[in-house]
Amino acid sequence: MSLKVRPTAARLSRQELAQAVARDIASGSYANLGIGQPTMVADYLTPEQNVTLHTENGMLGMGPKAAAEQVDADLINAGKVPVTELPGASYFHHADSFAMMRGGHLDVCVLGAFQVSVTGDLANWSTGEPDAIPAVGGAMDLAIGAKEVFVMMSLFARDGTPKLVQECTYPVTGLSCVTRLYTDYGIFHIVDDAGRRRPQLVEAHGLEPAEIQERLQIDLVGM
Amino acid sequence: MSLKVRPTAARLSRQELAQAVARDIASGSYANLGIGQPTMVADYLTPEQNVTLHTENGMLGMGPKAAAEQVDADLINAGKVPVTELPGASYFHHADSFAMMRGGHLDVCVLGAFQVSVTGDLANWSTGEPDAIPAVGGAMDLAIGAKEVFVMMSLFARDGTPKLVQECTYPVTGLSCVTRLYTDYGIFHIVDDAGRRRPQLVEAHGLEPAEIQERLQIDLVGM
Amino acid sequence: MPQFAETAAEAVADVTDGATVLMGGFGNAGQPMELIDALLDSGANDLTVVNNNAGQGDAGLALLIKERRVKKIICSFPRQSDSWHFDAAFRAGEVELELVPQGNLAERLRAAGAGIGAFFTPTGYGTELAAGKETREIGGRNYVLEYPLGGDVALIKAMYADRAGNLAYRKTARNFGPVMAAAATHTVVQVEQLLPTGSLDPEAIVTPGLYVDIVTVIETRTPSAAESERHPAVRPHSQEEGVRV
Amino acid sequence: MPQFAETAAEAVADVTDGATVLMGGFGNAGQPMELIDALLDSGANDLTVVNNNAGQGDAGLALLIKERRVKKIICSFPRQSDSWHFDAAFRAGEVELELVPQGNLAERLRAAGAGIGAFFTPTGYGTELAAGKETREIGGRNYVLEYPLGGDVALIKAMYADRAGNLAYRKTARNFGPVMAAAATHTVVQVEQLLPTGSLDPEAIVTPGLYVDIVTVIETRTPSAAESERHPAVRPHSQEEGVRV
Repeated sequence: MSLKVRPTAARLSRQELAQAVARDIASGSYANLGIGQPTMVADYLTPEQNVTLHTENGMLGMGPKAAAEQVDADLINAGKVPVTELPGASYFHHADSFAMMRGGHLDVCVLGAFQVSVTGDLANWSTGEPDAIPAVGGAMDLAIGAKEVFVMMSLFARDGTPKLVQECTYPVTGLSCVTRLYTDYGIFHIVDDAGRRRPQLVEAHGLEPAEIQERLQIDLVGM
Repeated sequence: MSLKVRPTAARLSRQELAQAVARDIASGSYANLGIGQPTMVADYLTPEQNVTLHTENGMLGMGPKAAAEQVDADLINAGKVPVTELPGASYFHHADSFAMMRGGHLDVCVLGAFQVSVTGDLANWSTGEPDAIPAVGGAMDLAIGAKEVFVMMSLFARDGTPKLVQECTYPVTGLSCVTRLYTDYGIFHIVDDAGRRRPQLVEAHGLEPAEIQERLQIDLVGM
Repeated sequence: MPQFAETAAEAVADVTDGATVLMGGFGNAGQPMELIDALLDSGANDLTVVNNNAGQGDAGLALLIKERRVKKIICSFPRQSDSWHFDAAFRAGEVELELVPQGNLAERLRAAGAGIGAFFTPTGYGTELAAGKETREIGGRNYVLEYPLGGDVALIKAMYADRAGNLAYRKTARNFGPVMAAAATHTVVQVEQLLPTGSLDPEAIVTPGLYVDIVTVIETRTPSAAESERHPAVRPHSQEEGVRV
Repeated sequence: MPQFAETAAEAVADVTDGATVLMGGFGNAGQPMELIDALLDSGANDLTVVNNNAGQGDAGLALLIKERRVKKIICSFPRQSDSWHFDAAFRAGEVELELVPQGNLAERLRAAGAGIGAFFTPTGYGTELAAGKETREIGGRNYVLEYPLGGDVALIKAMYADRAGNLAYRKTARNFGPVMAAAATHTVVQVEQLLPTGSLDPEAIVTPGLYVDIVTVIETRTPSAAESERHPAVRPHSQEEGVRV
């Protein structure tokens, strides 16, 4: 399948990226938004989308960040930020919460990443530096714990090296788990291409598709 | 260790047997009483014993059988008999209920049996007849699911053959799980005897200990 | 987000021939009798049914078996005084039986819902029901490897649902409902009462709405029994506003 | 049946040197801070601690680590902006770390409480954290074998207990409490309020009393905050009779 992708003039800002992810979350979904950039997606979900947010520390139906007068020390999200409760919410313990993820009951999970490979391997928990103190939290559970895993990241590191790579050089969080990749320069779906998972560019921003492919030095589906 | 066991004049009635089991359940215990004869044990537990009853269909703090005007179709025990709820009761689902048993959180479970072996193997779920329709229910979970497993049964079958046996001939429910055996002619503890589990007669009723050993044709500890 | 069906027939309309159907209930408590009756009427055939028992009397699952619509039953306790339809079908070799200890049944359902690939359980070790299964000694204890048991559809019964599909049960009628709701691809629930979203207390919800696909209201208790009772999951005053689909 | 301790010091008095201690809480929510402080005062040494994190700031678990009383920590997320005491102990090679993905941590605790010998989980497959572990492909998916994680003692926090030891939690402070209570040989709970038996609704109890060994009352919320709130687990009017140990 070949797709004509026409680039927009400029790459997406972080806000536009969050907006693009929010737009692609199906109406009525149950979703988990990871810590950091993915949290911003909540700001662009519309009431009509009726998306229910899960937080892995034991809640469905999480509302927005708590205003100063709403802060309740017993009501926090996975990033330990005070949040609020929406009508229809429910609480459960940690084993039930991760069973919900591992069992594939969430429709979508949105995560940040250091690297994503062409087959959808995700690296987002460790830079592998020898003296770093390791920490994983729920990253590995989130990576495999939803029907769809959307990743948000910049397409290139500060030094210009691609973060969508043939094979991850950072320690992986999960294998073949990413289904969509949202970046400043383009949006990719990881699709099955003749029995092999490969990225397909579905939107380009600020760069021609051919330029993206050239800078990434990887094969994109249909190009 | 040798114990002088003086027999009483007559073997125990079913009521006396239930009473003996009730007496041996430690104060403050959490207990599961199996279907059939073990259910009678509840009648002899005293309020001072403060024993909390578990029923594997999802309840702790089960009260006595419901009187006619108390019958509630949503409140039954594992034998599907309407029961009542005591203060301090709690409800939970089937996986949590059997986790409670399997995890060893009940202090004692009382069961009936076809046969018990000298090492505490239990046979109580199937007579092994080829045309019988098999059914196991919670028997295998109960057998391994408490710190102590007390068995109540007659010591001899109607044809006089012993039911405390060298090795079970009926299909087993669980291996090395019985800790005490309550029968009409005597009470046995299955104890560790030089690294091997073996029954010790601790009470005799209506028969001399030597007669019991002779009729059973098994070795009893200290005899 | 759940859908709401007007009738039990509509609620089970998507059950296809050959489906694996998880049926809640222990005895009559929590048994979704009206959904099972609707499944009988639907004509769905070649079913694999998971239930604690194998039907009782001349109702529900027993009738499905009588009509030879069940090719296989996975349960812990088929033999009962009034399980004559199962007994007849089984003796005739017309229904396959997989006998599972009750706690392994519950844990296999839980594993299916929780994404566990398999687990080692001590229950059944050394017995006929573990014959041929993989075993292992771990920490001095013997275990049997058991696999998850998922379903295409779950038919369960709860006391209350809200519009977000959250469920609360009543007493021992809770039994297999929560694990089956999580173990099935498609979960259909009959409830006594449907309440507006926000009426069920988040602390007392037992099955969160994400496990629920279809809700239908079927009153089986007398309205006075249902309404005179204070259930902790129902927030005060929300019951009067209870809606009926 | 639980015992009731007058003070946090009395509640943790039985924790011995070398014990494995499960500590509830996620961030500050549900963290049994007063019990941990009492453990610090108790002098218990060579502890293995299971918690989601590895201490924050200059309080609780962080101080236990600072004092080198923790020989090993099993957690999912040790590195935080204010985990300086752990960071220092770790870099000095004075505390051992077992890093476990959060969901595997919760499931391993659950397995310990539920008598499961081991389980296959997809989480972590193919990563460094599964290096050297047994793996298996089941139904086309890859899994890692993980073992139960039990404790000698659990220190947890709940909102309410009744005299039978039944517990109810509050919002996301529930987190690890219920699984740790079941996973430990000896469970110590600090609660905001202790109520007479029968005050907690059987439908809304989260941790049944059989998992609880010692309860102590430590008020950490302002009384008005605790009392103005309607918690569904507390039956109406039972709160006024609330007893204090």
